[in-house]
Amino acid sequence: MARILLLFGHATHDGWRAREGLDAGLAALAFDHELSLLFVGAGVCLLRTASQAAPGLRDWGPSLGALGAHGAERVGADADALAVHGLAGARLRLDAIALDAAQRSDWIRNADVVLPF
Amino acid sequence: MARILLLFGHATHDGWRAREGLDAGLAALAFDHELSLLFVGAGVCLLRTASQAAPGLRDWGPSLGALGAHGAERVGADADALAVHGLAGARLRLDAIALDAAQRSDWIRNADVVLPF
Amino acid sequence: MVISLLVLCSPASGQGASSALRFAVAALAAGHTLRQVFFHADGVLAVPPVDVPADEPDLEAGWAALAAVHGVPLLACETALARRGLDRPGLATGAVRLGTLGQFMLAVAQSDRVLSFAD
Amino acid sequence: MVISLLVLCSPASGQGASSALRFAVAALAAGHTLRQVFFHADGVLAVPPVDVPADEPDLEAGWAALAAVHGVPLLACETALARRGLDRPGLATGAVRLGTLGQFMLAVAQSDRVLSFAD
Amino acid sequence: MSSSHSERRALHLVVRAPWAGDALARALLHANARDAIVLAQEAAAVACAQHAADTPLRDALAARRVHVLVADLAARGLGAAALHAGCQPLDDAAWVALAVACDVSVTWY
Amino acid sequence: MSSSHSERRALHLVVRAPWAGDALARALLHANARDAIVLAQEAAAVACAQHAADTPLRDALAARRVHVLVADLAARGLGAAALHAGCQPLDDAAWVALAVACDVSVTWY
Repeated sequence: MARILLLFGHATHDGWRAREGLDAGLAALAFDHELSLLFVGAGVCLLRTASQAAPGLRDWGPSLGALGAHGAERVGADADALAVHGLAGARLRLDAIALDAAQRSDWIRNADVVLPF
Repeated sequence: MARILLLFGHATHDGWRAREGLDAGLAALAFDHELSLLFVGAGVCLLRTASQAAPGLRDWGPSLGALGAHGAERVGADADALAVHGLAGARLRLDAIALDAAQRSDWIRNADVVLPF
Repeated sequence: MVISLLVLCSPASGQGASSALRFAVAALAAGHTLRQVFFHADGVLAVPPVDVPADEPDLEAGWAALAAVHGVPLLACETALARRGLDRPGLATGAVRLGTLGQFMLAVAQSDRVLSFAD
Repeated sequence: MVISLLVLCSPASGQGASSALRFAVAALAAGHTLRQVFFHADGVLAVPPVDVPADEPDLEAGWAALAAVHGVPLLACETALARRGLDRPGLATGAVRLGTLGQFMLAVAQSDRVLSFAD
Repeated sequence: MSSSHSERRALHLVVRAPWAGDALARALLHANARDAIVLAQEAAAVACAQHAADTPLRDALAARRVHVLVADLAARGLGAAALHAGCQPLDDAAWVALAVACDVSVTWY
Repeated sequence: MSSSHSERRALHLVVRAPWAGDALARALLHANARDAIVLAQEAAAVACAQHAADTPLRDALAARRVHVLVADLAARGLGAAALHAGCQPLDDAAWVALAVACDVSVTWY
């Protein structure tokens, strides 16, 4: 059993990248790994609630919620990026803890495996 | 017959992007279009001469020379980027005219078609 | 006006491929003529038909409708496909046909505007 | 140590895929064990075998040698392949076999280090 | 290829945001005051008021004609977000009209 | 998963240069003084003396352990280029050893 950190660093409509990170997260839970999610930089856009499906790109945001509900240990978000992307204090798709750089750095260092999406 | 500008904006080993821009240039010449090449930003790295093939990636730079020799009207390079990438005054794979921003802007505006690679 | 489009990115990598479809639909709606849509580089990933789950947007169906209703030629660069190991029989069975950069350059000669899509 | 690799990028997009091969070769040379190399997302573009011109580096041959000589399992995510319309018979005939994220997670459980490659 | 040499206008389509590359900076560098800059796909987010604080866009807006695709804002949940004063929202029909009105289009990514 | 909590070290693999995204900036933000930063693929060019002038690397070099893959420099014709003083060249064997010595690796792209 490993401590896996899913690191989302790219915004929603960057193709299927986030969707395929989600698939990895669900597989990790299915194999009893301890899973944490961390949204950094533009990745915080994935936590925006109001987005609907782009006319050509499915909005997979809602299924992100499934990952949170299904047992991810911890969900963290880049506090500075939340501000830059106008999400500071906004309701997010998942209850994410706002983390400063030092805290995020510790989350990464204390994981056994970091999977970047 | 159109005035086509091939705009190379990404560095050499960015996969096959530059190689496939080259293919487009050769096709343009074969169909009697008037072809110019413009290297901007990291694209100027394509003009570096000393690179050998990355251990897994073919260095297609030499075949760039073919395009120049085969009849591209004009070859221009981003003077500022040449400096940033340590190529100011260096011998380049093609005889490229160093252009400032205003000149590059005119090259783009006076093309009929700009193909970005 | 006569317009041709060049698609340089895969449906998987971002919104570039779907933006091209959106532009194409809007251009036709405005009465312009689409001379050709050419898929080059990673854009050739539009060729293999994908059975898309119901709630996912189906780009391929969009292009297929364009070809069927407006007769827009949809061509993918054979060399780029081969370079990716995708020049297999049975792969190019969707709306996008195999073509060459030469055909694209012919369309360019006959177009008033050429737009590129990437991401 | 036991090491597993995750490849997230296509051979077409940059140097990430070839860097993964280089790391794998160096790790084996240093006496480490490669538990699995898993191709996910655009990394699945490593699956279709490509007939590479002589003067082009042949990534696929590199992976094939690794699998043959060291018995390293090379797996590509079936779901990611299907999403790209690449889950066709005859496509997965090269060194990289079809696999699931579950198999990757099993390898993760049995590995001391897991490295990801992208570009 | 109608207009005379000097009055030609270019459309600069920007599809990557500053955190994903220098496409916007290069578009601003190569566009003159009459050219059109269109923020699309990921770059659309930059048109929102709260975004431009740290990007070069804020000053450019005054000196350039900047547009943003409404559909790409909506797709990112930014349909209702306040835009920079100088930023013109475009629906797809207006995007086509602009591309036709400009003599040439260049895509920065 | 050997070392105790506080002494853990992370390897930050950076594969995009500043002109192609904020990967380097994010790596620097998330690395502490004991972590290792490895510049690879396109990012290798940033290790060359003449490059770092405008990137955050110059100051970071003093405060962080920065390495660069020699093979990726050579592939770009930079094999002989002068590196920043603080920047350690790594061959592939050394890269593997570093990845094994660090407790976890993260790739920024």
